[in-house]
Amino acid sequence: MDYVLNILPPLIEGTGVTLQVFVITLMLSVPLGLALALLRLSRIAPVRAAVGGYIWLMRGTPLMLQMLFIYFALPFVPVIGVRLPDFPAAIVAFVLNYAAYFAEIFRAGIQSIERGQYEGAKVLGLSYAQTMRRIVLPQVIKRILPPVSNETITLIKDTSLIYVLAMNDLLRAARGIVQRDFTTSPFVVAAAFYLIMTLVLTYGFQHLEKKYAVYDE
Amino acid sequence: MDYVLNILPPLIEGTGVTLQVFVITLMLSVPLGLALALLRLSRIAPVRAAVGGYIWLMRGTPLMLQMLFIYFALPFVPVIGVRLPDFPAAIVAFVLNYAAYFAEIFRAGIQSIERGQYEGAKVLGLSYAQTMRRIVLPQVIKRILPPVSNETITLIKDTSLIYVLAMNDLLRAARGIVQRDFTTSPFVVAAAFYLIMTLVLTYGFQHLEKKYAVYDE
Amino acid sequence: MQSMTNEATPAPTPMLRAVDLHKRFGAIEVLKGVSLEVGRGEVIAIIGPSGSGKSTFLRCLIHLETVQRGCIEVEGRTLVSTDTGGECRYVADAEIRTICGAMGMVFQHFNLFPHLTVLENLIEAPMTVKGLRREDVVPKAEALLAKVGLADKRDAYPSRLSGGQKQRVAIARALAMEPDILLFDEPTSALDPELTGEVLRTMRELADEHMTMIVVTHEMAFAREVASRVIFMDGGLVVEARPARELFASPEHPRTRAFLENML
Amino acid sequence: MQSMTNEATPAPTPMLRAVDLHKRFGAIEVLKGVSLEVGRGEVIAIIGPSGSGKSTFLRCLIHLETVQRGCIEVEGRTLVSTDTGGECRYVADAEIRTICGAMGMVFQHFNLFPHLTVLENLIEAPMTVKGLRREDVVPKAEALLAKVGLADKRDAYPSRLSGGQKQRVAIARALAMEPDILLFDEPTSALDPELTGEVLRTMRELADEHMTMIVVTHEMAFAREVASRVIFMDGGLVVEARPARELFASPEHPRTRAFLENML
Amino acid sequence: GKSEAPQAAAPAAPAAPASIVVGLDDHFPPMGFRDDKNEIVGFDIDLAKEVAKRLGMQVSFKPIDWSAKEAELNGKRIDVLWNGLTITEERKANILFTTPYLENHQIIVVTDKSPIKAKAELAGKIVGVQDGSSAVDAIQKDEKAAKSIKELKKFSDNVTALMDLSTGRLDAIVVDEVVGRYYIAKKPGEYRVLDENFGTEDYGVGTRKDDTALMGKLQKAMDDMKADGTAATISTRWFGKDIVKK
Ligand SMILES: Nc1ncnc2c1ncn2[C@@H]1O[C@H](COP(=O)(O)OP(=O)(O)OP(=O)(O)O)[C@@H](O)[C@H]1O
Ligand SMILES: Nc1ncnc2c1ncn2[C@@H]1O[C@H](COP(=O)(O)OP(=O)(O)OP(=O)(O)O)[C@@H](O)[C@H]1O
Ligand SMILES: [Mg+2]
Ligand SMILES: [Mg+2]
Repeated sequence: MDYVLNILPPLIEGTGVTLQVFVITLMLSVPLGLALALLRLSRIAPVRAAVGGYIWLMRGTPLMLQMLFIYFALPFVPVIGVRLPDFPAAIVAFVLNYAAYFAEIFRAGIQSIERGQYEGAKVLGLSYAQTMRRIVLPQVIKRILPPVSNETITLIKDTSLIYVLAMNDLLRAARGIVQRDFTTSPFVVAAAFYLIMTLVLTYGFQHLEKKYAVYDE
Repeated sequence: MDYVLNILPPLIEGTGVTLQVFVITLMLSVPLGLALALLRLSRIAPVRAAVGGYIWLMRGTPLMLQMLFIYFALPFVPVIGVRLPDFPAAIVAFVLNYAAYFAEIFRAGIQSIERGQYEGAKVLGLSYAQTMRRIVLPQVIKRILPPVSNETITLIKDTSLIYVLAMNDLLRAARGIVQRDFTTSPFVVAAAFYLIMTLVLTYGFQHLEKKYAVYDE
Repeated sequence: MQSMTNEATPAPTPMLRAVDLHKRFGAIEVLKGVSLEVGRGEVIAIIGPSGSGKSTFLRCLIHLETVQRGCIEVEGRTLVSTDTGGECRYVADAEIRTICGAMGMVFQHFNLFPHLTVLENLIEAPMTVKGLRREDVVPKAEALLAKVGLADKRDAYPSRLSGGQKQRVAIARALAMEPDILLFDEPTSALDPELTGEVLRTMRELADEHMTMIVVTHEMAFAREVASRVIFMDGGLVVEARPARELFASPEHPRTRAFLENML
Repeated sequence: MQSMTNEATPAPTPMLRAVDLHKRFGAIEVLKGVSLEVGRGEVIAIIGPSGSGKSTFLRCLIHLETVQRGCIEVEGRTLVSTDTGGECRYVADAEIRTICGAMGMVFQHFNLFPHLTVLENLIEAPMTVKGLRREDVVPKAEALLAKVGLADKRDAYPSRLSGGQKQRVAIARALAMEPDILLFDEPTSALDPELTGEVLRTMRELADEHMTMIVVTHEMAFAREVASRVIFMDGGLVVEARPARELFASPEHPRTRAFLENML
Repeated sequence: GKSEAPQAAAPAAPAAPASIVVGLDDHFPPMGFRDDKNEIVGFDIDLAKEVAKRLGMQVSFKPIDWSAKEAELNGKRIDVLWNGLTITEERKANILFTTPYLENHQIIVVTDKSPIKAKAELAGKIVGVQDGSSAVDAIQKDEKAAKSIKELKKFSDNVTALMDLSTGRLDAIVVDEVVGRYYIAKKPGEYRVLDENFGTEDYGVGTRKDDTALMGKLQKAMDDMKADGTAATISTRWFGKDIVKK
């Protein structure tokens, strides 16, 4: 027990890194995903195709490769080449990757809204933008909560991939202690940390679902 | 180009490992997930709670930790303790983990079937098992194809986690060459491999969706 | 098991006999003691305002809901009985299935199986439940489809059919199990007025062939012309139950009168 | 822009004027040249068999569909015109929105916004489209709710309402934008017979207040009693268009006669 | 902060205060790892700090994924590799090394109960190593042994390899002596080191191939520390004795 207390500080620090990556990724990838979803449903075929290709690329290759690419290879790419420090590089990779997943969720959500809602709004004089903002998206949120919740819970565990850029997230911190002290109990503590975070997220989403349950469809 | 041809053999070997883990995991975790989903919807409250706890644990902790646990800690657990070689240990971890995800997908799919279908079957005299097998599950398959497709595409990339048990999947093979030859082109080749696998899977699922599109709901 | 309630049974065993059915959903009592006896070949129409318990009554008869008190017998076989102490007992599961096998039901929303073609919808239960072979049931299913005028839709999926066609498939599907009694819960109220006719025509033909039927309906014309008896329910009770022409010509109860005026 | 077609306009500008509308979906021509002129305060009922193009006609009038030929004018303002060369031209988007703002539409399936309460459904468009302030629109919305008899449902969500209540909210929502013309597409055909009455009553009140209305309907009684003119459409054409009582009393065209016999 | 590129100032002219970024694997006790307070500590860390002090440079330590060390160095994300970096001919093609400062052996570790006594007995056995470590190269260099062993399993770190040795799936592991002895000391009585090993090698500090100015300064400071006994003091602090290679 003393030992557990002893290893808590680095694990808590690692949790801090995990949560930072998690929160920043979420805050940036959700709006980006929404924008991508709207572009994916655009009337302009080349835009649709480009976004489709982007999503395919991002979902088709491992996030770890994307992260290594942005960190190591991007500096040598002409024009867009930029040398990012490790944390920003990780964030960029996570955001680009998760935005693709969120884009697909949003697209499906938007397409699930019946045509009648668009027509009802149109005959009342609402423009397309107004219809989206006031009528469609508020309903989309309710419908996509379950897949968004899934994706979010996956993200909290995926953050551990930043080990390839040698950042000390929770899981890597635990591995570090395991290697220093040659005992596996830090893993058990880390697992408990993950479970707690998942639990908090699950409750948060349940709360949201309840909030949106005031109306049925 | 010559260089690419040169590094192909180890990458193809790695792809073989990746595909093995992928196929075996899929073949075992889908039926196990279905069984868990049915138990999750059981009438017996303790069964429901136990399966719920299992799913929470499996989805709440990183797969890497689960794999390390099964490989290293399971041998020392009394009664169920068993010392698995690396490949079986990885498979067991993947199957237990993915079964939890598939269980949630199946559960949602089963719950999305309207009560009318159960009642229609009941007044015709079908038993619960017959209703499930002949009426409900065939319809569930159509509805869960999109999330199953997502999960499957995630799995093909997740397989790279087996590196912690010192197995050489595609991604690790690529990283090995990168370290040896001090060039990032193996990553590009590996990315292409992943994209091809994803593409094949995507087409496969599109084909299935078309097959099930013969009927609307 | 065969604990009889107080009234004496009439000489010929009725097809269906429900005595003093009580059904509660939570705090709300939806059926407050409904009784009905149906003879072979009778066509009963049940009418009444929304929420009066018509659907619930039908659903209790075919064991989609369980009653809390009362007795149901089908062709003389007891499905549920209540002893003098007020304890309500259903027979064993296997027996329930046999007894309810004598009844078929047609729903307001058809409840066809969307993943099966029209023909497959018809042969599914005979094959799965009765264990018959495909080649034995297909000709009969085809005959039933011809009877309801849908021989050409044999291989279509339900989603390709109009509402009226769906409902006729649902009727044929129920008939494929050769029930002795058919229950209908508002079989036409999800249909466009234009499509209602074809379903009512099919039901009229069944009546002409002396199929025993209990029909919850809003179609007063159908109730008047086809039903041998009309039951008016309100607030979980049977308010009036009389031969169709009588009830429409001179409703006794003021509530019946008010309801009929509203409907016509 | 104002390219007029051949016929001369009658003296007072009609509320709505549609000339020779043609609409094709892929290979199928759904409207084959439909014309209609509606005067202020007129109530037009459109009847006809399924697939005859009634809904499509309404949807073209309010720009939910675009025509391929013909001319539509609303209160003298041109929405779409076709020149002698057969080229069909719509006015600019902003103008389309202004012109269509003079019309409201009530759908068969209500199309209420499920995430908004009844009151919010009513005030959404006045606030978003007209930019009015909440405190200015709420009293009017409440008055409209009182008018359709739903003052007490102000804060309910649509899912909590019966079909008839939903449809009355839909009518109030359309009225909240103060349209000069109201279009209805089978406003009662998704309702139980019992709930139809309350919606028809509301529509009758609107007619009494001289609201200009075009109503696609299966309710012959309503068409007969409320409509000033009845249009019978079949196969994408207007077959007969006459004052209601005349048309019902002595339909000229055999197709009209056949249809009416089937319906009554 | 870090400078984008190390200042190519003239040697012995530390007037312009430069700063260097040292790349290391922070999971490599006792050379570099994190203590209870999550601070990076270790033998190499202390050496590097002392060198930086003497050169009047700011030093910062950047944990890297060890398997990406060349990319980190050549991408100028770090200036120095200093973490038990073995000097090999292959690496010399890409990395500029100081003279050796530590001698290391690739030791063979087995469980205490293992019957294995000699290197030759590894024939037909399963051997574990850390992926990308110089143990891999050392075994491959010994062709006879490399051919005789049944399977060489490459783990992502030495601890998983040691744990797998404990579960019995491995028969032996090959590991850097400095690291191996550190772990063995943690579990007294569980492991045993064979007398034979897979050769001796030297640790050096690495810089970019073209960074000769920095290398000159590093080399000078290291030589001074070996001469005046500072290096010996640091060694005693971490290993209990002076094992610095003169
Ligand atoms: N599963 C249920 N749980 C709770 N209440 C129910 C349930 N099913 C029905 N009820 C209630 O029982 C009452 C009677 O319902 P029922 O459907 O039998 O009426 P009905 O006469 O068929 O009406 P309708 O003409 O609208 O179909 C209603 O008040 C209804 O809300
Ligand atoms: N979006 C569309 N695409 C293709 N065909 C369409 C579309 N909308 C309508 N149609 C076709 O146009 C024809 C006329 O349809 P419409 O809905 O206008 O008929 P209706 O008179 O309103 O019929 P109902 O009484 O069934 O509502 C039908 O054959 C229909 O299938
Ligand atoms: Mg009912
Ligand atoms: Mg229509």
